[in-house]
Amino acid sequence: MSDAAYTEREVEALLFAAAGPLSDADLAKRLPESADVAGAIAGLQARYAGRGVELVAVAGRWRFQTAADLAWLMTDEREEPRRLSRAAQETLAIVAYHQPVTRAEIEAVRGVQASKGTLDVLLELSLVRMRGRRRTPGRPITYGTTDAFLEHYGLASVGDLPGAAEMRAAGLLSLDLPADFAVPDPNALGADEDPLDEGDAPQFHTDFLGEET
Amino acid sequence: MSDAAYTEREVEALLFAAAGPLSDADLAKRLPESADVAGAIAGLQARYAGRGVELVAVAGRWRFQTAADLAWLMTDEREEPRRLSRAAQETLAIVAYHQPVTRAEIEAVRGVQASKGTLDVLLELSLVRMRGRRRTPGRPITYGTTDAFLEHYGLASVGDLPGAAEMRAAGLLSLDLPADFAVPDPNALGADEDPLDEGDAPQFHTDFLGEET
Amino acid sequence: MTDTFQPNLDFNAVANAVEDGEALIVDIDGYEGPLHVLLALARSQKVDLLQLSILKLAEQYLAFVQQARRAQFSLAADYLVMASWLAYLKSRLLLPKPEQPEADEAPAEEIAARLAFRLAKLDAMRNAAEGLRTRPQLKRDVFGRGDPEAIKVIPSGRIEGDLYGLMSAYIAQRTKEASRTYTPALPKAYPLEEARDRLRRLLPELDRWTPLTGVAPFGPGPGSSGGQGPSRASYVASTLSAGLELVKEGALEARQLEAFADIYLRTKKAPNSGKESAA
Repeated sequence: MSDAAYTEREVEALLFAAAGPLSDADLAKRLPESADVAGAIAGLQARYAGRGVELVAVAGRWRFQTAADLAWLMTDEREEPRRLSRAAQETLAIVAYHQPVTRAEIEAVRGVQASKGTLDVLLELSLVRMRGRRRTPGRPITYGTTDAFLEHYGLASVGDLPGAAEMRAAGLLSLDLPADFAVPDPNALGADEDPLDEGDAPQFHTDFLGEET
Repeated sequence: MSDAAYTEREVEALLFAAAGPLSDADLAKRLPESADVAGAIAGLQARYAGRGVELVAVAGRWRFQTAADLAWLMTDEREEPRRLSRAAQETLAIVAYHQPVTRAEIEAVRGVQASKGTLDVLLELSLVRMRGRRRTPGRPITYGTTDAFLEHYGLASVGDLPGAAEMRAAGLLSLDLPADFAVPDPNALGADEDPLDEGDAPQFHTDFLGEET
Repeated sequence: MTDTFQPNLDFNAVANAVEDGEALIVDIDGYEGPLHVLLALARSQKVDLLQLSILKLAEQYLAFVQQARRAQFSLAADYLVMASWLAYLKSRLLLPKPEQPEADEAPAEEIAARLAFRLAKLDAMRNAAEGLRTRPQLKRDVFGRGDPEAIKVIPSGRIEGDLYGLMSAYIAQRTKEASRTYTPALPKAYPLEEARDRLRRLLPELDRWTPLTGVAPFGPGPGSSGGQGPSRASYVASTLSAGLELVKEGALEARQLEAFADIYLRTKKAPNSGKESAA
């Protein structure tokens, strides 16, 4: 490869990887002294002319940018995965391990009042569903995880959630925990649970019936 | 401009602007239905071959990246790399080449108990993930590599791991050692476990029983 | 003993190795376990690992452990277990084969072959790790685009997070619960200095006998929520203490008609008028 072609490659890589536009001087500083930066820039400009990506000068410095006429393509370019808030993540974990669980029980484990929004978010994302009602005074609604939850976390069933031994193996459990520390088995179906009434939440009701069979 | 050339421009712009690698499906979703994504990718690969920036497949998706031989130029861009310990590197290689693999199997290959933290670090760095459970008594958790792993090492798929075919041919990737293989290994408990022996009651199993009460 | 193994009998292996500069420098910390040591020793034989001389290897390992024990008294137990096992294996390889092989024991050659195979596996993984390490790595050797300009972000249905994150979140809470401690908030006291200053400011107004409970500030008042600020009792107590100090200084008079009765305060008028009593 000729020196000029090699310099062109170098400039191309530098401009591509740089966090901001680079001036001729910036480029020259990083390249061997003999490198013909201006020539490389001219070569690149010709090469990229009319492509989807173009080499443009902004404020006397160079940068690659997508062609202006393709701007319409870029609107939904980056899919940002939805990040669960810390509270949501923690609540989800409790629902997963303690299901069926009532809101009051979630709060008891977390030690803070579960904001209404947290459970709502999880319900809306279809990670958590209403399962039924606890047979206790007040008949509070119990919550559990959904099939979407299992799918997302790659679990065949809630029984596959890692247990205490595996948490210990993963280094998550420290040794100074009380000896009777136990992770509940979400498989043990709550016997003190009633199905949801008609009108509690139709969409979840259907779900619930579907899974009972 | 021909349709094909226009699609190529669009794909070029999309890949350039994307924060992460894009799959054929990602690209197709953003382009008109008739667009020939595969053709455009092939065209771009040819166009960028040998340039300072190259189009490569990682984890089944496409991304532009600077040419590997120009690494020396990029001193300013380089992040302080998080150095993996030797043990972590070895563990990562075992997970990569043997996946899905259980913790006990990793320990069997290494001949030492996976120290707390080794697998942790890999999980935390999202290089390794929990994949599922082995269908053996105790249903131990299996580990595998993530897309982030493939992206980091610039691999199109786990099938592209260097030397995997040769190792497999030599039998070096089989996990089952002969049933009566008996190197004593006080550290690696269960290293010689016979996966089909129903009589074993591994620790996880016991654990779950304990928790059901 | 089969002839296959005879040529490999080499009790001088270690001595030779030392002469060849191949002997391992004893460094227990550098080896994670016996297998790693064995592999390092086996590599020094520079043969296909599957054709390895287990006898030679056993010799070298025993020498290694011997040397290591001298350097580091508390040599890990598993190194010693491996050493004794290798010694046993070596003796079985050297002894003539019994006519009637014991049923529950595999032939020594087979075990040796398996050990060699196992080392080959570990070696393959070591090489693989090295292979991975030398690959062009993102952000070390190859770089993606450095400056993704702000592109309109549309949240996708995809949710971030993996099982490990879920487990960590769960454990973080449960451990918090396990070690939850009760720390009652210390009641706030009305500082004595403040009470004294306030009382001094009030002196001109206290020309008549005024009940202490009327003099002490009410602060946020009884039943005020949140436990903010000192309690009423603290206000009264501090005011009383400050009052007594002022009495001692001769700036104030105090009187109490009987035990548990209200205490009254009054600015001392004449230097000669005595104080009735101090509580």
